[in-house]
Amino acid sequence: MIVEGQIHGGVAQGVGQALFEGAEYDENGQLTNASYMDYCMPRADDFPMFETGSQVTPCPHNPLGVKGAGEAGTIGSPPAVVNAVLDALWSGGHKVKDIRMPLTSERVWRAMQ
Amino acid sequence: MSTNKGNGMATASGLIGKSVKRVEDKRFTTGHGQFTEDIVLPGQTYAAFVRSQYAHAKILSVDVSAAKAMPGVVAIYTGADVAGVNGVPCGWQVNFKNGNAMREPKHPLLVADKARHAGDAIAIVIAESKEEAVDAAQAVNVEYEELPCVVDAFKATQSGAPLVHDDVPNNMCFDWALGNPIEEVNEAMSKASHVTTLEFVNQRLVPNAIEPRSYNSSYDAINDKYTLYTSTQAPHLIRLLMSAFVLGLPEHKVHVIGPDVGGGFGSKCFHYTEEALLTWCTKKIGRPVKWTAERTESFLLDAHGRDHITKAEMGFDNDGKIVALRAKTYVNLGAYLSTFASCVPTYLHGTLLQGLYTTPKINIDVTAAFTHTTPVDAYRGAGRPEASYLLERLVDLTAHEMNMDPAELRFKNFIPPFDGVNQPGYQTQVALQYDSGNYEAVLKKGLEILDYEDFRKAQKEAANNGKLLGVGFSTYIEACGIAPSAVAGALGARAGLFEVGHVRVQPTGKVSVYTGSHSHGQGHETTFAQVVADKLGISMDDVEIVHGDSESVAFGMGTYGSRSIAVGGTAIVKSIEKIIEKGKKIAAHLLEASADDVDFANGKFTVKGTDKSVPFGNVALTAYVPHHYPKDLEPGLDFSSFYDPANFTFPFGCHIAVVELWMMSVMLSTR
Amino acid sequence: MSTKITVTVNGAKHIDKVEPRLLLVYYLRDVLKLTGTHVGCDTSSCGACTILVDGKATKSCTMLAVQADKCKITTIEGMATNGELHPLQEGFNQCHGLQCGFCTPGMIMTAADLLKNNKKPSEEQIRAALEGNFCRCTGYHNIVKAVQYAADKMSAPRARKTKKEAAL
Amino acid sequence: MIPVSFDYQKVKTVDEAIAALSNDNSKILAGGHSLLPAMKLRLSQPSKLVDIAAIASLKGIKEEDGEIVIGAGATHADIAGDKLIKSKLPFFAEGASMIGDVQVRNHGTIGGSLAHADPAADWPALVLAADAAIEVQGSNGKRRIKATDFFTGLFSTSLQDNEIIVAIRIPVPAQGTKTSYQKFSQPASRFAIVGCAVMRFPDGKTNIAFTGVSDNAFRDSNAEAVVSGKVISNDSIAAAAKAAVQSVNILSDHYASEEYRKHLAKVYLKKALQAVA
Repeated sequence: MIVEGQIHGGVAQGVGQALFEGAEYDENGQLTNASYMDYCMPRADDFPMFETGSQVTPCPHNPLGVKGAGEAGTIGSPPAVVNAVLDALWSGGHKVKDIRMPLTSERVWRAMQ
Repeated sequence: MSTNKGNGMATASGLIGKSVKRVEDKRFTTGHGQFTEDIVLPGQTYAAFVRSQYAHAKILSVDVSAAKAMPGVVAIYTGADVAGVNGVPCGWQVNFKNGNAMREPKHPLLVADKARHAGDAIAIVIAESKEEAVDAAQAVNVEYEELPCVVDAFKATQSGAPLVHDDVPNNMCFDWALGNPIEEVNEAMSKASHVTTLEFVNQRLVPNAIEPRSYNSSYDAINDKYTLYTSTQAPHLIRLLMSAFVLGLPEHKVHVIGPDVGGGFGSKCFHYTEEALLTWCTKKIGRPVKWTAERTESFLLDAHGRDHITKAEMGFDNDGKIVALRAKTYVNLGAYLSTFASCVPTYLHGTLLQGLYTTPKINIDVTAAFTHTTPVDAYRGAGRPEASYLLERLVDLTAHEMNMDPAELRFKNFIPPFDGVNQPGYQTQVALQYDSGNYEAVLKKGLEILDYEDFRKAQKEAANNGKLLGVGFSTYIEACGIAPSAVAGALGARAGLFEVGHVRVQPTGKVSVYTGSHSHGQGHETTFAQVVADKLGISMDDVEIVHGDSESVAFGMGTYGSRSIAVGGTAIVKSIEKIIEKGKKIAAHLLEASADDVDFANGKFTVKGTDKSVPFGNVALTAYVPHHYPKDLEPGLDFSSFYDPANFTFPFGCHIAVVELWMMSVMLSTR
Repeated sequence: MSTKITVTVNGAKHIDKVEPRLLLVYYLRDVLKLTGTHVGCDTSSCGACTILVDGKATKSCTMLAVQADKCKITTIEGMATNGELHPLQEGFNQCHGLQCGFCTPGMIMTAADLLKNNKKPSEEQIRAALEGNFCRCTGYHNIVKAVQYAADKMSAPRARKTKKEAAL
Repeated sequence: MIPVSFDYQKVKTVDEAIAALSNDNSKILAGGHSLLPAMKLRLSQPSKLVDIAAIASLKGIKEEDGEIVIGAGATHADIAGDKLIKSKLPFFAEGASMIGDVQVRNHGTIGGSLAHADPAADWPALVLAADAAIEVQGSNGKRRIKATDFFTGLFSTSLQDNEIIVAIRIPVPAQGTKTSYQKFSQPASRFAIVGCAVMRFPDGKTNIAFTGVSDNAFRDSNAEAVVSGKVISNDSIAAAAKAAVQSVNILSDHYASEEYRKHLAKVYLKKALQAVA
C-alpha cells in the first residue's frame, strides 16, 4: 500500500511535469509564475484513478532483495504522457516531432495548426 | 478503480510486503503532527528577509536605520555582517573534461555586493513577532543598480553573456562527458540506416512541498550548545555541512532535529543559507529565531528541478536495432551551486542513458552553467527523469518515423533477462553495472493491463469519428540508493552514502530502532517497524522507530534518491542479524545447548530437532538481568550497523499513458 | 487598535482581543495553539488551512479573526469525539490517504463539508469538491478512496452518529 | 502573508457603511476573497476595512416586481444552490459553481466580485448577458447602473467613491428563455481564460457576453447581430463565431496568447450557442 502510494504520488508529479507545471522566467530574470495562481499544481479533479501492476525482480546484493520505489512514478511517466499525445496526433496525420512540456492546450493546438 | 495487480511479494511470509495501516497516521489525521512551524520556544523571536526584487543588481546601499527604529525589532543583519562567514557548500565535486575541478563560487548567507537572482537575501530582520518582522523588513531601504541578466543555460555560455559570478568565465561551472569515445559513437552513427534527432527542453519545475521550509534555531550559552529544528530530509547532513563547513562549530555542540516534515521531494535535502544564518543569529541575540518561508519565497528559493536543453540522436539499423546514442545537454544550475546540483545532470543522468536497451555506443556531453535564476538541484527522480525522457521520447518518435510499433521496437532492443546471481549483472556503456532485470516482462504485463490490440482498434475507430486517441510508452530504469561510498567518492561525492541502523532491544523485549533515514511522508515508522517485527517475530506494536534527531541517532545520511528501504532498511536488518546471533548465545545458555544448535524463527529460539525453546522476550530480559548468562558475553541486546551497499539498486518498469484530445479546444484527458 | 472577539472553537468558547489584521489561521495556531490547521500558501489556493466556520468549509488564511466574531468553528482537533475518530479520519488511515500529513487536516475538513451536503458523492463529485486542496504526495487516488470509505461508513444503517458528526 | 496594519469597523446598515467609508483609503470587506489575498501580499494596503457582512439587507435572493433581486452579499454558493436562480437564471447557478473552489464559493460574494472587476472573473459576463442592473447606494441615495455601463476597464468600474453595491437586479426572463455559460479555465487559478455567457430569449433576441478575453467583460454586439432573431444552426453559429471578438483588445498571457484566446472565444461561443439552440 505504501509503495503503491509512492507510485501514485510520483505519477502525479510526472504527469504534472508533462501537462501542467513549468517555471517560466522572463528576460528580466523574474519568475513569472511564482504563485499557485500562476504555477499549475495538479489537483484532485485533474487525475483519473491510476492502474498499477507489479513485477518482482529481487535485488541480488541486499538481504531484503529490495530496490527502491520513491521516484519510480516520476521518472517514467512524463515521456509516456508526451508520447501518448504525439501518438494521438500522428494517428490523425499530424506528424509532430515534439511539443514542449508542459503540454498546455495552446501548445497542442499550435502543433496541430 | 483498480488495485495493484501484483505477481508476488519480496518475501514469502510474514509482515514484509504485507499491506498494513500506517502507525503515524493518527497524529496527522487528528491535527497532532508536529511540524517545525508548530514549535514555539521560550523567548521566541521571528525573522523576515529583505530580498532582491531584481535578478541581477549591484547593491549600492542598504539603509536599516528606519527599520531598526520600528516597534519590536530585535536585530537586523546585512551582508556586511556575515562577510567573514563561509557560504553553504556543494557536496559533490565534478571535474571539467580537462580534469580541472568545477568552479564553486561562494553562496553567502546574505549578499553584500550584488544580487544574483530574484529573491537573493540582502538582510535579515528579527523581531518580537512575525508581524513586526515583516513590517520592519519592508522599511529597509535598498539602493540597487540593475544589471543585465541571463536565464537560459545555453545563452549563458555564449560570449558576451552577463556574468553571474565575476570569477566564472562564460558562466561555466563545468563540462563533462561520459560513455564511449565520441569518435566511436560518431562512426557507429554514420553507419546507421535511420537517425532520429530530437531537440527538446526538460523544463524547470518547482518542487512545491506543501509545508514551506521552516527553521527554528536556539542557543544555550551556559552549555555553548545550539539546537536547530529544521524541515529537512537529512538532519545529520545538515549538521555536518552547517557546523563543519559554514559556521565552524564543534559538531557535538549542534543538535539538529527534523520533526514531522511536510513533503520534500528532494528540495529539503539541501543545506540552505537560512539554516546557517538563523543559527549564526541565535548566538548573536541570545534568543531563539524562527523563520518559515512564505509560498512566494518557496517559489524563489527552494531549489528547483530539471532545466535541461538537449539535442539527442539515436541511430538504428534497418531492422530497428539501436546502434548508437549521442546527446549534448546544457544544464541550468541557477545562480549558485546547491548541495547536490553538480551530480544530478552528470552521475544521476548520464549514467542512465543505457536505459533498458543494448545500445552498443553511447556518448553524453554535459555543459553546466550559472544563470540569474533560482538554484537548481535534485527534484524527485533527479537526473533519471531527464535520462528516461531523452531515451523514451526518441524510441517512440523512431517508431513513428520508421513506421514500426513502439512496443515491438522496444522488444527488439531490450537487454535480455538476468538475475545477477546465475547471470552476471549487466555492464552498461555508461559506467554502471545493473543488478538484475527482466525488462520484457514489465512491458508484456503493461500491454496486458492496457489490452494493447484492443486499444489500437479503438484508436482507429476514434480517428474515423474525428476523435484522437493516443498511447505512449515509457520503459524506464533508475538507479537508487547511490553506493558504495568508495565509488561515489571516486566520482566526486564529498560524503559517505551508507546508512545507520541501531536496534535497541529493551529488557522487556520491546524494541527501539534508531535510523538515519528520515521520513518526510514515506511512512518509515510503519515500514521499518514491519521489517523489524517480521525479522524478530514480534508485534509491530512492540517496535518504535526513532528518526530525525542528531542526538538520538548516531549518524545518518537522510532520505532521498529512493534509498531508505534499500540502504536504511538494510542497516536495520544488519543490526537485527547481530541481535539474533547474540540472542542465540543467550538462548543456548538458557537451554543448555550449543549456540550452533539454536535456530531463531517466529519469535522463538529453538534447539534444532527438539521442542526446547525460549521466547525472544525471555532472551531480552536475560540480556539485561544476566544472572544465568554465558561467561565472556557482554550483557545487553543493542546493536548498531553502518551499511554501505555494494552497488546501487536498479528498479525498472513501464508506464503507459492513454490520452484523448478534445478537439474543439484541445483539452487533454488522461485515461 | 485591537478588537474583542468571541468565538466557539471545537465547542469551547474563547474571548480574545485581537489586532484586525490577524488572520483567523494565525489566531487558531498562535493564540489558541491549535496547530493542526496549516498554512501552505499565501494566495488562498492550497486549502491546508481549511476549517469549518458555521459548518462551511473555509480557508482560514482568507478570513480575519475579527470576521469570525460570534462564529462556531470546527478544526481538525475537534473532529474526533471522546477518542473515537471521525469516519474521515479513519478512512484516511484505512485507505492510505496521506503521506506527509501536512495537507491532511484541510482535506478532511473540506471532505466533511462535502459529506454533510452529499451523503453519496460520486468519484467525480469528490474530486470536484477537493479542487481547492492541494496534495503533493498522494496523487489524490487514495484520498478519493478515503472519502468514499467515510461516505460508506457514515451512511451505513448501523452507524451510530455521534452528536458532533450530526452537528457538522 | 501578513497585511499592513489597518483599522476595522463592522457595520449593520448600508448608511453606516457609507458613512464609514469617508476616509479615502477605506475599503469594503465583503467575503474578502479578492481583497484579503491582495492585502496578504501587500499589493493592497487600505488603512481601514468596513465589514459589511452583518448587513441583513444585502443578503438573500428574491423575485420582486418582475425582477430577480440578488443581494450583493449573496455568496457564490448561495447563488449556485438557489432554487429561483436554478429555474429562472440557470446559467447564474452554473457560473457560480465554476468560481474558485468550494471554500471560496462559501465566502466570496457576487457584489465583491463585481466591484473588484477582475478581467477574468465569471460574474461580469453573466450579469452583462442577463441585462442586469447593478444597484448601488451612496451618500446621495440609490441608483442603478446598467451592467453594460458598469465595467469600464481593467479592475475599474463606474462605481463612485463611497458607493457600495447593494443588489443585482435582473428582469425575470420570459418563459422559454435559454441560457448557457461556457468557461475555459486558467489551469492554475481557475479564473476564466475565456468565459462566454449567452442568454437567448423566446423571440430570438440573443445576448452574448465574454469575460477573460479583454481588459473588461463586454457584450459582443457583432456576434449578437448575427444570431439575434435567426434560427440557431451550424451556419449561424459559425457566422457568429466568425463575427465574435473582432473589435476588442485581446489579452495575452502565459496560458493563452492573443491568437489562442481569440480562437478559444470563438470555440466557447459555439459551445454556448449550441447549448441554447
